[in-house]
Amino acid sequence: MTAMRARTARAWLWGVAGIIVLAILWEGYKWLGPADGVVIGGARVLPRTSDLAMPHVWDMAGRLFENVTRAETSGPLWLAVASAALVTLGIAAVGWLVGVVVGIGLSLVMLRWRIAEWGLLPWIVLSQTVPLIAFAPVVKSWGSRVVIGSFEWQDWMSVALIASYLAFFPIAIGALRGLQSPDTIHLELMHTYGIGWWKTLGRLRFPASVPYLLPALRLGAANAVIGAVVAEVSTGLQGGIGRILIQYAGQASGDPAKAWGPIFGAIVLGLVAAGSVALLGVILKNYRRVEVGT
Amino acid sequence: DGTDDASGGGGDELTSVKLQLQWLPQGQFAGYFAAVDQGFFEEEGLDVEIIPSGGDIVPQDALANGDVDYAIAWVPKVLGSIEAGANLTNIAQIFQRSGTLQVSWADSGIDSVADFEGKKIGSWGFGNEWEIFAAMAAEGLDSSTVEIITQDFNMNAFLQGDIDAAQAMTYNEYAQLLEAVDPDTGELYTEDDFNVISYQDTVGAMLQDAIWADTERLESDEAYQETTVKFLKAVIKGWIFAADDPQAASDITIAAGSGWGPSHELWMVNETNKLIWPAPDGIGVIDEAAWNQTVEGALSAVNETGASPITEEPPASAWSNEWIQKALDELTADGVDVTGEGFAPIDVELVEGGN
Amino acid sequence: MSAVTVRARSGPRDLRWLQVVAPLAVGVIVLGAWQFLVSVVGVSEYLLPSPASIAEQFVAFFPSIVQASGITGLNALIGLVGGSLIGVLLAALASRWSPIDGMTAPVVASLAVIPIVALAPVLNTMFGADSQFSRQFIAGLASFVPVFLNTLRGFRQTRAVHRDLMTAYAASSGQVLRTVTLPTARPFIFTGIRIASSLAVISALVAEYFGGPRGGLGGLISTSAASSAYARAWAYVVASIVLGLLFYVATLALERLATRHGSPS
Amino acid sequence: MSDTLSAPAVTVAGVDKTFETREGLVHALEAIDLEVKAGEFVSLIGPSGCGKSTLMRLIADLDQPTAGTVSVFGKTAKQARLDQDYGIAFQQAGLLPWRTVAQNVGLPLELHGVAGRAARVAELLDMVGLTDFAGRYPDQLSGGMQQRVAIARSLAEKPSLLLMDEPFGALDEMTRERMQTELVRICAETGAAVVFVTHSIPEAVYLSDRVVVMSPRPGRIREIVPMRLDQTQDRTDALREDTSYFEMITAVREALHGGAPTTRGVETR
Amino acid sequence: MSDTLSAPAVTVAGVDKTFETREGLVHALEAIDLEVKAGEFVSLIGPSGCGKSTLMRLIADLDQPTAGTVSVFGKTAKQARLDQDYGIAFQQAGLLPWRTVAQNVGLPLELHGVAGRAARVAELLDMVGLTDFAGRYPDQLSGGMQQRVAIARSLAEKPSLLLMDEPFGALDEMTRERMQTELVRICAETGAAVVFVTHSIPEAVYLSDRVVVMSPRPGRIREIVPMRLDQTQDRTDALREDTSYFEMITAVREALHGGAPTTRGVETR
Ligand SMILES: Nc1ncnc2c1ncn2[C@@H]1O[C@H](COP(=O)(O)OP(=O)(O)OP(=O)(O)O)[C@@H](O)[C@H]1O
Ligand SMILES: Nc1ncnc2c1ncn2[C@@H]1O[C@H](COP(=O)(O)OP(=O)(O)OP(=O)(O)O)[C@@H](O)[C@H]1O
Ligand SMILES: Cc1ncc(C[n+]2csc(CCO)c2C)c(N)n1
Ligand SMILES: [Mg+2]
Ligand SMILES: [Mg+2]
Repeated sequence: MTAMRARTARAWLWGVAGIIVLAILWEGYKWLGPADGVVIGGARVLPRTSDLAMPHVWDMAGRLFENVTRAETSGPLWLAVASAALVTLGIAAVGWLVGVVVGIGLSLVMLRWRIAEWGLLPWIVLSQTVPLIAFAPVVKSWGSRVVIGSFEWQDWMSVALIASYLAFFPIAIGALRGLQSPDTIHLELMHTYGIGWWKTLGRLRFPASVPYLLPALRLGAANAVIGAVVAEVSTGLQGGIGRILIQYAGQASGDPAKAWGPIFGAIVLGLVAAGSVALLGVILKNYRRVEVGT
Repeated sequence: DGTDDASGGGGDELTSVKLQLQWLPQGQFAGYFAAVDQGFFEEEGLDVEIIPSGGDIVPQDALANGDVDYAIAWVPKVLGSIEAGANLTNIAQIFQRSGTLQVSWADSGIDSVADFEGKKIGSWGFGNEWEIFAAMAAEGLDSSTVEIITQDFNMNAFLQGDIDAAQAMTYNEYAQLLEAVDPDTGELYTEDDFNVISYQDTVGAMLQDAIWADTERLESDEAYQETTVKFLKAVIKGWIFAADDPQAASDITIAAGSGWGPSHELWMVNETNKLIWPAPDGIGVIDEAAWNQTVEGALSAVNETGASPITEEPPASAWSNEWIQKALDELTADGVDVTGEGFAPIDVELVEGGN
Repeated sequence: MSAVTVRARSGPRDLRWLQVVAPLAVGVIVLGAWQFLVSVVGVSEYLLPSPASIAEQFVAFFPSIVQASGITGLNALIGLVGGSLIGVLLAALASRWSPIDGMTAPVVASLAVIPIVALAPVLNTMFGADSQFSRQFIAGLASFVPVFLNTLRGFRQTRAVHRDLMTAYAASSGQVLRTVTLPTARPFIFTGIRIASSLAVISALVAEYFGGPRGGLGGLISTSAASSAYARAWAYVVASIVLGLLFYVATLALERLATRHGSPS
Repeated sequence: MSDTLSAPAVTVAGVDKTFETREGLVHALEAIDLEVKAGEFVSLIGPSGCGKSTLMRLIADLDQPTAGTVSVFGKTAKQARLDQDYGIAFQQAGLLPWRTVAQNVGLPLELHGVAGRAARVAELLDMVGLTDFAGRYPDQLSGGMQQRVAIARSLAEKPSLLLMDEPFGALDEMTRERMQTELVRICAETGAAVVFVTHSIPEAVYLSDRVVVMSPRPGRIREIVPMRLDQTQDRTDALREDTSYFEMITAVREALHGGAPTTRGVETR
Repeated sequence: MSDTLSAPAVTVAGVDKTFETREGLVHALEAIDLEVKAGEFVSLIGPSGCGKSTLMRLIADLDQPTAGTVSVFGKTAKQARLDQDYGIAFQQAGLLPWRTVAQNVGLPLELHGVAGRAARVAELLDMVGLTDFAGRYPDQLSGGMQQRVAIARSLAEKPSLLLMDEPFGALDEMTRERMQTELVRICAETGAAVVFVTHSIPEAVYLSDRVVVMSPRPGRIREIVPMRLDQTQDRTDALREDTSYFEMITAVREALHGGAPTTRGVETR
């Protein structure tokens, strides 16, 4: 137990060291590198070192604690980034949930009928080669047409839908692999017990899929965040991190460090999303045991 | 969406109206935000929701698809959409002048469009490039004679020399340059550091921010017609407010969600006012000559893939002064000055980063 | 990002034709329904261009599509190759020295969750908006993550019996790398590259939305959409799907080649 | 179930089994006739690929014969499966890793909604000597223990027939001997018939009433060697050093090697 | 290498081995003394976990003893490894799946830059009867064939010492018997000493000059049983049905079970 804690501590220490090394590399290169970067054969393979291109690490960090603008109404930058990240997190979570339902649903259909697997799987793979940024406005436009009773489609739902489009893919693939993972011996055992497809699903296939499903869900969460941010930028949804990302990018000429705030925010947001799914793994730890070969 | 609600409007009930902007909330749209904030729309019985757009939302398409009731968009872009099948009408030409500049370094020798040849010319794309091609066409240059570089959201590409002449709006990107620090001096850049070519001074100049409405509904939907006039009246009042008190208008847009700093915002409102006022025929009235110049420019502009925004004259329904005139008449009757005769821009001092 | 292997279970011989026909049938049904929506139900072409008009635009703009695919495809390819090389190299170092493993972990985890849209503007400033490099760099970043993670996993798959054998042979570390470690990792490396392939294309394309030289598929999609030429925009989208698929199939073929005799005995 | 006990546990009559593979037809079993009496212990032995597993799978209704019939306690194999007339164990224990030992043993009872589950599980764990390990997970057990859990599971519903496909194949010799002794005891206690697949001649000899020796391609029954070890005789460990035991081993070896005894072997006997 | 042949192949003197694990120290081997003469065939037998593999790994210098010394042909184990004095084979064949049979057999020759590789590989493949399979990949071979490739590989450099850790553990009884016969033949041809780890008493008896019986936790040598089977006597298949063979089996069994012969066993002998 203590050995394990020591290992976790060491992992964290090295991780922090990695970030420090990155910062040192950044500053070191900025200090030593040519102002116009390193150009080899017409391509600038190492970046420019101007303050505009590479703000100092301390400027980027310090900017987080200054106010967003001079206006009295504005608070510190980190607060603006954090609250925007929370909005995006909420949308991404909805997108992730939809992705989970759709992904697992698809995997069940493909599991049940092999012809469905043959028919759908290539398209599911193909779906991820579609540049969805090109679709965001279309989704928003179609969404705005959806009115069912008192339910009216909101713009954030378009963003969540796009997030789910990125999230469902690893989940569908991972779930399918996991559901197909039980050994023949286990499947045949269930057969000898004379129980049907659904009961086998519940008692065998779902529990057995956990080790595959967890990384897929984590990947799905990271994808949902990425999708949400892209869709926010594309549809111009207010309030989220995508919005301040373009907003501050627009102010980067006069305030270069400011543009990095939402970038750090997006990273933390992605890590938080992926990390919270990893917590699921703790709850389901008994389902991650593997049988040692006899 | 607004389609059904726009026909309400009787009694105390407000008619809901959706207005699609062409970018994030900012001083460029101060008049509309002011009209909301000051209750001008409400006075007209309207409940207006302003919908900002992001990178890829095409405002005129949101309108053509029926997502919104009115949209703000540049004329040459909408002409393309009309040719592609959208049925839209320009009901008010809010910006009388083009605010587009092409900025180069003072020592670059790029003083006119004719000097573009062989240079790296910046543009945002998204249909913002037609003025460049139209102006070049007038100088006998085609798009293959320059290298077009897509600009992103800031002026860094220009500041670092990736672009020889960058596209800039008087009210936004030009200010971004003046808010940036010159690494050589440690001070902000000044206007003397740059050469500025204004498209307003070229035959490439095209009409920009206009209010667009759905042509069919304008023709057949009486409630929409009524709403349109009311809407325009409130908008005019909003822009008059912005002209009278740019500082207040600037504060309003910031409160409405603009992310710019106060000095940049005030600059933007002030420069926007200059594009609108004075308006001798009344704010929003479409000048036929300017319209024709825009159409001609759009017909002559050819981009690097060989595409033009339009290949034939737009239909007559593409613009109409009928509604703005009604609005102007009603306001004039109430004693409102809609020409901005006494308009005087203020002086705005920009600070670093626009803060 | 873990390896996502997509390999259909192969069925008995007499059903194999179904494996080809089934996805085609799904495609035809979807396209048919789409065309039906537009031409019979009457959804406006403005809102949803029909497959027929997209095909028509595809043909009409074919030369420009090929040229644009060439630009975006080259960016993606350079990014994919560069990102994969660095990914494999860094994974080799990380598998060898655990401090490097520990230090790269947070950086790679961050790269795995960062949206391209967030990085594109600053990369343009850093590397210059007048060259394709920042797009290649973005495609490289996107490729790097799955290649690195899979390769690292591959380097850890070396079987104890093989390691013991090499010790018994008193083999040098170079020999061990060449004869055991690399061949064991090879299928994992190629799986990483396959996953990276379509990511590289999408990333290179999306990066075009954020400035730089024109002419690529991403720029043309946005330009066409901005001028309401939706059928043309879709034609470019189709081209980008084909390009992504091309990358995927090419790397899949590579992977199949690499794993032909990779199954452990 | 008790009314079926008068019928033979297993009757295999004229069974053929062919598999279609990419390389063509594989004739796995040909003209198999076999009867296993209630309570009888029958081992199947033969070289790899001779169809032992296939034959067992036909009895378990995990596969269907191409020709011929398989009946279990006078019913079709399928009916017997649905009636849970048999318990089954494989070479791999095949425990569900996310279930504790007790939950694994109780699985068939749970699936069939049998009442009094806890008591039965306790009884079974006691029988295989794993009472102290009820709450452990499979990965916390040694291979031998896992196999015992699997055997307890196969006995959960008191089947009158046990099907076992090399259940001790992965165990080391000493554990294996212990498990064999235990199996003999359990069979005696429950009176179940057993069809037992193995590669080990000593194992087959030690356990069985009859040893079915098979030959490969196509799988046929070459000889059925009745064990002269008296059924009533205690199968203690001492038996393993008994002369009659070695004689039986030699008999099975010779049957396996094609019936022709090697000269010297006969000589020295 | 030939000059070392006069020295014992392996000398293990006072060897202890402990492992540090999360749960604490594991005492794997204690006070092991063992000498294997050149050309001698010695088997290690004992229950799972008694340290057979550990002992073999110490001899191969794949691990180092906590106390005591291991020497091979009079050198340190490490020097012997660097000199390639031994060949080694494991329970898993451990072939490289991406290399053909010939490439796998030639691997040690290739690594050590031995000349005349092709001829030696051909010779080796001929010795294990796999000439026709030279171009195949491991996944196209049966388990028995794979093991034969591994054995050919371990013989590639004509070692004077062969270390084999349950090389036939995964094979079925018949293949196993065939492989044993082959190994006897190969050893006779090459004159190599062999340290052979196995679980199977008959296998140990059939192959060995001496059988080292070990007891677990901590692993100790309980007894070294010399095989009375005459060394010069042909180890043909007939031996397997010989009375002396069964006697030796019983002797090893009893050593394994703690030395106390079961009453009946003694009686009938
Ligand atoms: N599902 C199947 N498809 C095709 N061929 C099969 C199938 N199952 C078994 N066979 C073939 O049938 C033959 C008999 O196989 P089976 O598994 O019954 O042998 P076995 O006696 O159990 O062998 P082992 O001792 O190795 O377990 C073999 O040739 C095998 O390849
Ligand atoms: N690397 C190691 N780290 C910790 N403990 C080990 C290690 N290797 C072996 N052991 C322990 O040492 C003891 C002896 O193991 P070893 O593998 O030598 O036994 P064995 O006789 O070969 O068993 P088997 O017959 O199962 O192969 C066991 O208790 C084992 O758990
Ligand atoms: C991605 C993107 N970048 C720039 C513009 C151009 N643009 C449209 S309105 C306006 C004025 C004030 O910013 C500007 C610059 C765009 N439409 N989309
Ligand atoms: Mg079998
Ligand atoms: Mg061992």
